[in-house]
Amino acid sequence: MPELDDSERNELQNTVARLLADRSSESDVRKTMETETGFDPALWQLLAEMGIVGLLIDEQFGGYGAGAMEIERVMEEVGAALLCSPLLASAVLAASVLGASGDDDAQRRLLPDMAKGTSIATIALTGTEGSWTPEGVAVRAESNGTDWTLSGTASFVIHGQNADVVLVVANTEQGTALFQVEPSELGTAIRALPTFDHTLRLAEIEFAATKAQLIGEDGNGWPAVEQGLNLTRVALAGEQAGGARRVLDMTVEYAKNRVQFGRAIGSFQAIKHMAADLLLESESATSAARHAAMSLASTSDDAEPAISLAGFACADAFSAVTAASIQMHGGIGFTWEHPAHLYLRRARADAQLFGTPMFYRERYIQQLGG
Amino acid sequence: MPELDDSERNELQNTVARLLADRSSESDVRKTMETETGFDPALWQLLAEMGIVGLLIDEQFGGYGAGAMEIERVMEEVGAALLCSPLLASAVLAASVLGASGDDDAQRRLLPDMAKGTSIATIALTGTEGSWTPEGVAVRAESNGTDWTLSGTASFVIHGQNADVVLVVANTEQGTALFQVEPSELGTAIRALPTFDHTLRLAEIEFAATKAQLIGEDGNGWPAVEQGLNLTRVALAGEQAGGARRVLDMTVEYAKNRVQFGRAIGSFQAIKHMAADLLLESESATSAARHAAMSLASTSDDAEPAISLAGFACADAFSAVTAASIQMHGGIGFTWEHPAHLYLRRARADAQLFGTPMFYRERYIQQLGG
Amino acid sequence: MSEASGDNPASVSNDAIRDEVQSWLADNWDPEAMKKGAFGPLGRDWTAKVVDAAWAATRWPKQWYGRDYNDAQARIVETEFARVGAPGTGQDRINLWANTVLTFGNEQFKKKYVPALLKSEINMCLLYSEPGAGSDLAGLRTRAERDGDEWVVNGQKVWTSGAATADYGMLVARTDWESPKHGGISFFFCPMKQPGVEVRPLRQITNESHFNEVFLTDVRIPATNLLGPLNGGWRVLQTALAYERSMMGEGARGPRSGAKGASEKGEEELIALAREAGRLSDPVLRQDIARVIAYKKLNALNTARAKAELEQGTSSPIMSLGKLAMSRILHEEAKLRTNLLDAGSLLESSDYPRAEDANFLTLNAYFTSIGGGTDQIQRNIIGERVLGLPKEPEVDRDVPFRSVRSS
Amino acid sequence: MSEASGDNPASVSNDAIRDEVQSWLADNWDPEAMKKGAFGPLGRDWTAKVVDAAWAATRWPKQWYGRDYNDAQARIVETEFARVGAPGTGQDRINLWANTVLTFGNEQFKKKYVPALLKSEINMCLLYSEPGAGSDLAGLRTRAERDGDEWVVNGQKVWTSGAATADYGMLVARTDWESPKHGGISFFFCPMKQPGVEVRPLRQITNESHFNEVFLTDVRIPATNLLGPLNGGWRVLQTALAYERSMMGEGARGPRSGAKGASEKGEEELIALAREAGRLSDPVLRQDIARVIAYKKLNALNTARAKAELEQGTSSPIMSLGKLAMSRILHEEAKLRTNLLDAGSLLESSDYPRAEDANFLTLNAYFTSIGGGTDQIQRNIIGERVLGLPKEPEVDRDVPFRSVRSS
Repeated sequence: MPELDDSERNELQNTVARLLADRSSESDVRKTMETETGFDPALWQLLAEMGIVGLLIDEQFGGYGAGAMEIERVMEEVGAALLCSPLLASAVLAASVLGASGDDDAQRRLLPDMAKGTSIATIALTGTEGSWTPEGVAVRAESNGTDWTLSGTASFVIHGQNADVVLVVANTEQGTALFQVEPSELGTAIRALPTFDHTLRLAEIEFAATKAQLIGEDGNGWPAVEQGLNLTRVALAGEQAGGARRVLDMTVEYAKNRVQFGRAIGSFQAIKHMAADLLLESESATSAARHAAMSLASTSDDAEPAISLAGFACADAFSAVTAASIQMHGGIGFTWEHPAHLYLRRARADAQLFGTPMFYRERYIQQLGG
Repeated sequence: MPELDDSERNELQNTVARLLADRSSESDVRKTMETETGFDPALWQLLAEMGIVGLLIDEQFGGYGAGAMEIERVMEEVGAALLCSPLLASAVLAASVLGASGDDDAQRRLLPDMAKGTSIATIALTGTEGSWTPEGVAVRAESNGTDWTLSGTASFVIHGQNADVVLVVANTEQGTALFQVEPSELGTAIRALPTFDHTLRLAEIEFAATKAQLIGEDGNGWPAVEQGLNLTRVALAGEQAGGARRVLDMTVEYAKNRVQFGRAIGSFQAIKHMAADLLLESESATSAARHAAMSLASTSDDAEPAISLAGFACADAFSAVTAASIQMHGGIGFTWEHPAHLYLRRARADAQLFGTPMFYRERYIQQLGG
Repeated sequence: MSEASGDNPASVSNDAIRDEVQSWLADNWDPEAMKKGAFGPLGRDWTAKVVDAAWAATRWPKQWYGRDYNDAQARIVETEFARVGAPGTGQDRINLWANTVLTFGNEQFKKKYVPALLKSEINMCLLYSEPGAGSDLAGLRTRAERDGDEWVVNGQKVWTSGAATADYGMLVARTDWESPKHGGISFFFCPMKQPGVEVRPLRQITNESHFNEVFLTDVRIPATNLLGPLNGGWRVLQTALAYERSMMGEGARGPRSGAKGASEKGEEELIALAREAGRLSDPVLRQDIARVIAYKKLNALNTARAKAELEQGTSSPIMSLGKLAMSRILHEEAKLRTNLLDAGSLLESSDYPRAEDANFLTLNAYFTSIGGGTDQIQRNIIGERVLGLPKEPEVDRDVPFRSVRSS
Repeated sequence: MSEASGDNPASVSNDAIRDEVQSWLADNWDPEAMKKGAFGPLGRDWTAKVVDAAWAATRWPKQWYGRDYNDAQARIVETEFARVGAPGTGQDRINLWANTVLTFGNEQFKKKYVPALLKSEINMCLLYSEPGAGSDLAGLRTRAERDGDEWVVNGQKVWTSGAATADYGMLVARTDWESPKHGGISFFFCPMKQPGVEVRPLRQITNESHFNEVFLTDVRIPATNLLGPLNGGWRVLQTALAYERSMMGEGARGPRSGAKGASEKGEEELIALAREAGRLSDPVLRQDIARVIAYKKLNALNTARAKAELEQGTSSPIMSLGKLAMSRILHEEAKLRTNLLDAGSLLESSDYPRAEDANFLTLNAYFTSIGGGTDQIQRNIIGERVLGLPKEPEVDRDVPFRSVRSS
C-alpha cells in the first residue's frame, strides 16, 4: 500500500463507518455481545475482505502495509459503533508484534491467515495484576536446550478463547521472549473471564510446563512487544476518541429533542454547558489520538510522550463523556435498553487495557524528562 | 469561665459579629491592611476588653479559660470580617502553647499582659520550608550549662514584627524545646516579609548565637507546641468556614441583584448551580470546623482526625468559594475596589499556614489507620 | 388510663411517657418471636399491635390512632422502640401512604384506609413519573376522564416500584387540559388489581429490575378515591413528595456487596480495600481515599448539625444538601474503587466481588444522581428555595396545557 | 509593475509572489535600523513604507492599499515577512480598526482614516462594555442624541484600554429606546480629545491598571462618524468583535515573570520549577504536572488541527474551544504553581519571583475566564453555535428597551 494522504484516510474512515452503520448497529451489537464468542464471524470476514484485518500486515504476507495513521482512523469508527470483534487483539496487537519480531519463519507461517481473517491471533502478556510492562509478565519459559515449556498465569488475554494463534510473552534466563502455543496444548487451561464490558472478551491462561515454540530471539522479545503495544495504544486511543465523539453526538441530539418544562433540555445551561465542556474533551481526544498516530508513523522523537498523552487524554475523555451522557439522559439513560451504559462499559474497559490514565501520566512526565 | 452551652456560644459569636461589623468594615480592613503594623491597636484593645484576646488564657492569669468551641465561633466572625489582627498569633497560638508548656513562671510573667492585650506574642516555629512539624524546625539551641543561645532561621512568623513576646521552637540535644527571646536581642535580625495577603503580617528571624531563655522542659517542648497548634488549626478552620460563608452570602446577594439579559444573573443555571455547590462546600466547612472544635474540647479520640479533616475541608472550601466568587461577579470582581480578591488572598494564606490540604489529607488517612 | 395517655398531652411528663412505653414494650415485644415469624408474614401482627396500642403514629390526633404528642414526646417513644429493636412506630414521620391519606382523604375514606395502611395490610405503589415527564413531573400526560361515578384513566407511568404486587397506586393524572400545567392535575388512589393495568419490569443499567413501567388502559377508579380537590392534585403531590423525601436520604446503596446506606465507618472499609489491593502505600490514591472518606464524614456531620439545629427550632439549610452530597459520594467512591483495582475492574461476577462492587457502584450511583430529581434539579431547588435565587423564566407556566410543547 | 502585482491576481504564481516580496524585503527591511529606532517611534515609518508598497493588507482591493490576493497568496507574504522578522503585513486579518472602517465607512470617511489606521498614525480605543452591560453587551445604556450635524453622547464605559492616549474610540451607544435591545444601537467613531471625555484608570485585582473607566458627558461626534446604518450598530459591533477575537486567542498572559502566550514548551518550565522546588519526586504533584502540561499540549494540538481543517476548507468546531481551554490552563497552572511552592506562595515581591508568578497567575487567570466573554458565555456560544443546542428563552428580546429591567 502506498502511503495514504489525509483525504484518502478520510475515505478509508468513511468506508469503515458505512460498513459498521450497516452491520454493527446497536441491535447487532446487543445480539453479538450476548453470543459466546462475542463477535460476528460474517462481519469479521467482511472486514478481512475490505483489507481492514490485514491493514497493518506487510504486503508480502497478504496485508496492506499501512500504519498508525490509518488504523487510528479505522478505530475511531470501531469505537463509535462499539464493534464487537478481535480486531484489536489479532489485527493490531498480535499482527504488529509479529511484524516487529524479526522472525521471518513465524511471519510466513502466521501472518497470511491472520490477514485473511481465517486465523485469529492474540497475545498473552500480563499476569493477574494487569500491568502491560516487562514487570507485569508472569509467565516463565524454560528450555531443555531444544524444546521450550511455559509455566505461570497470563490474564486479560483479549479474545484468548477465540484465538487459534496464541502468542505468549514470557521471562527467560536471557530476558524476555515471545512464544507460540498451540491451543490444543491448552485445553481447559484457557478460561474465559466474565467481563463488565459485554462487548469485550478476555481469557486467563494457566501454563503448567506447557509446550511452546520460540518466536524471534531469546531474551530480546520486549522491543517487538513494546513496538506492537505502542501501535495498539494508538489504535485504542482512536477507539476512545471515536467513541467519545459518537456518545457526545447522541447526547446532544437527545438534548435537542427532549422537552421538559416546555423547552428542549439542551436550552438549559446545566445541559448546554456540560455539552460544551464535553466537546472540548472529545475534540482534544481526537487531536491527541491523531497526533500520537502521526508521531508514531513518522517515528518522531516525540512519539513516546505523544502516545502517553493520548493514553490518558483519550481514556479520560471517553470516561467523562460516557459518564456525563447517562446523567444528561436522565431516567432513560438508567435503563438497560438505552445504549449509554454500553459505551460506559467500553470506556471503562478501554481505560484499563494496556495502562491506566494514572500510569500514562506518570510515564508522560518521565518521558518529558521529569 | 464556666463552660458555655451552645446558645451562649451563639451569643458570643453574635457579639463579636456586631463589634466587627462596626469596627472591621471593608473600608476599615483596607485602611488597616495598608498600615505598617497591619492591625488597629484601638480595635485590639476593644477585643481585649471584651475578653476575646484572653479567651483561651486561664482565669488565674487574667483570661477566661474558654476552649476550642468558643474560639472557633469567634474565628468564624474574624474570617467573615477579614479582621486584621495578631489574634491568631498571640491570643491563640502563643497563648495556648504557653498554657500547655507547664512553665508556671513563664505563664505568670507573660500571660496576664497577653490577656490584657498590652503584650503581643508570637511563635517562631518553622524554617523557610514552611512545614509546621518537628522536622520543619530549623533553629538550633545550645547551652553552656546555664545560658542558652539560638542559631538558624525561622520564617513565616505571624506578626513577628509586632510582637514583644517572641517564643521560639528550637532543636536541642535533648529534642525540642521552647524559648523566649527579647526583641531587643533581635534588632535587624527580624525582617518583615512581603505578603500576598495584605491582611496578614509575617516575619523572618535570623538567629546568630542569640541569647534566649528556656521555657518549660528541655527536650520535651513539642507536645505543648502540638497542643497549641491543634487549637490554632481549629481556630483557623473556623476563620475559613466563616470567610467562606460570608463570601458566598455576598456573591448570592450580587447574583440576586445584578441584571443581565433582563434577568437577575442568579436565575441562570450556570450561576445558580455554582452557588448550590458552594453552599455544600461552605456548610461542610462549618460542620467540619465545629466538629473539630467539639472533638478537641471533649478530648475525644476522634480529635486528631477531626482536626485534619477540618484542615483540608475548610481550606478547600474557602479557596473554592473565593475563587468561584470572582468568576461569578464577572468584571467587577476583577477590580481592586471589589473585596472579592481580598478574601481570595486570605483564603490562599489560610490554606498554607500550619499545613496544606495535601498535608492534612495524608495526615488524615494516617490517623484513620491507613 | 395512665398519666401518659391523659387528656392534655403537653402536660404529660417525659418520664411518664418513657415509663409507659417501656412497660408496654416489656409486656409485648418479643424479638425472638419476631425472628421466628410468630408475628405473621412481615411481622404484620406486631405492627397491628403497635397501631392498636396507639404507638404507631403518636404525633397524630387520638381519633386517628395517635396521641397528640409533640415531636420531643414522640422521639421518646421512637428512642425506646429503637433501643429494643422493635419496628412499627414513627409512622407519622415515615409512612408516606398513611400520611397522604390522613391529610387529604375524607372521613369515610380515611376510616377505610388509614388503619390498613398503618398495619401494612395493603401494598402500595407510586404512579407519578412518565416517559415524557421526568424532571418536569407537572408535564404529565396520563389522562383521567369522568364517567359516571368513576374516573377512566389512560396513559403510561414509569419508575414504579412494587407495581406488580400493589393493591393500590397513588396516581397523578391530568383532568383538565385547558388550565396551565400545574392546575389541571388530580391525585387518585388507584386500584391496581384490574385488567387495564399492565405491569412490565424495567431493566436497569445494573441489570436489575427494581422498577416497572405501568401501562394504564381504561383503568377505572371510584370517584371517592380522589384525594384532595379536583385539579388540586399538584399540592397533594408536593405533600406526598415531602413525605417521600423524609423517608429517603438514608437509603442510597453503596457497593453491591455492602450493606445499604453510606456508613460513617466507610473509612475503614476503603482503607482495608486499599490494603488488600496492595495500593495503600500509593500517595496519589491516599489523597483520593482521604477525599472520599472526607465526603462521607462531612455529609454525616452536616446531617447531624442539621438535626441539632432543627431540634433547637432553627430551620437549617443543610437538609436539602444531603442528596447532592450523596450523589458526589457515590460517584467519587466508584471512581476510587475502580482506581484501587485497576485492571481487576474489567471483570464482573460473584467470583470477583471487589470488581462487582466497583462496577455496580459506578452504575448505581446514577440512581441517586438521577432518581428522585436529578442533581441538576436538586441544584435548582437549593439555589431557589435555600439561597433565594430567582427562578428561570418558565415558558410553559401560564399556557393552557393543551398547547405546551412536548418531546 | 511586476508580474506578481499584475491585473489578475488569481493567476499570479506563488513563486512570483514569493520572489517579489523577498526582493522588496531585501531592498527595504533593516532589522538593525528598526532596533536603533531609525524607523521612527514604534517603527511607524516602516509601517508606512509597508502600506505604501501595498504589503500591509494584500487581501484587500487594490484601491484600498491591497492586492486582491486570496488567502494562500497572502500567507506567502506573511511567511516571508515573518521569516525576516518584519512587522506590518497581515493587517487585513488583524487590524481591527482598519477592517471595521473599511467595511462600514463611506468613501470619504475611508479615505480619511484607512491609511492613518494602517500606518498606526492615530491611536484608538474601544468603548463597548459598561458597568451595567458586561456579558449582556446589548443592554448598554450610553445614549447618543442627534443635535444638528452632531451626536451628543452621555454615559459610562468600562474596561477600555488605551483610552488616555486614544485619538478616537469605537463607540456603541443607544440611539433608539423604543426598539428592542439589539435594534436601537449605533456605532460611532468618537473623537476622544475633547472636554467631555474623562478617563480614570481602573485598578485590577493584580494591582495593575491596564484599563480605564471612561465617563462621557455631552461628548460630541460629527454625524459623518456614524459607521454602518443608524440603529444598525449591533451588526457592525459583531463584525468588529470577530476581528478582535481573531487578534486575541494567543494573547493570554502566563505567570508574571514569563513571556506572553502559553508556550508549547511550558512542560519544560513546569518540570524545572518542580525540580527547583524539590518537589519533582512527589507522585501526587507529578500527576498534576502531567495534567497541566497535557492541557497545554492538547490545546496546541487542537489549534493546529483546526488550522489544518480550515486550510482544507472544512469548517472546524475546534476554534471556538480555545478560549475556554485557555481559561482552564491558566487556572490549573496557577493551582499547580501554588502547590509546588506551598508556604512559599504566601509571599510576594520581586524578591520571590516564583511566588509572584503563582500569585499573579492565580489572579490574572480571571482576565481570560471573565474578559472578552466569561467562560459561562463562552459555553453558551459553543453549545448554541457549534453544537446547535437551542437558545434560552430571552425575556428582553422583543421588549422596547425602555421597559427592559436593569440592575
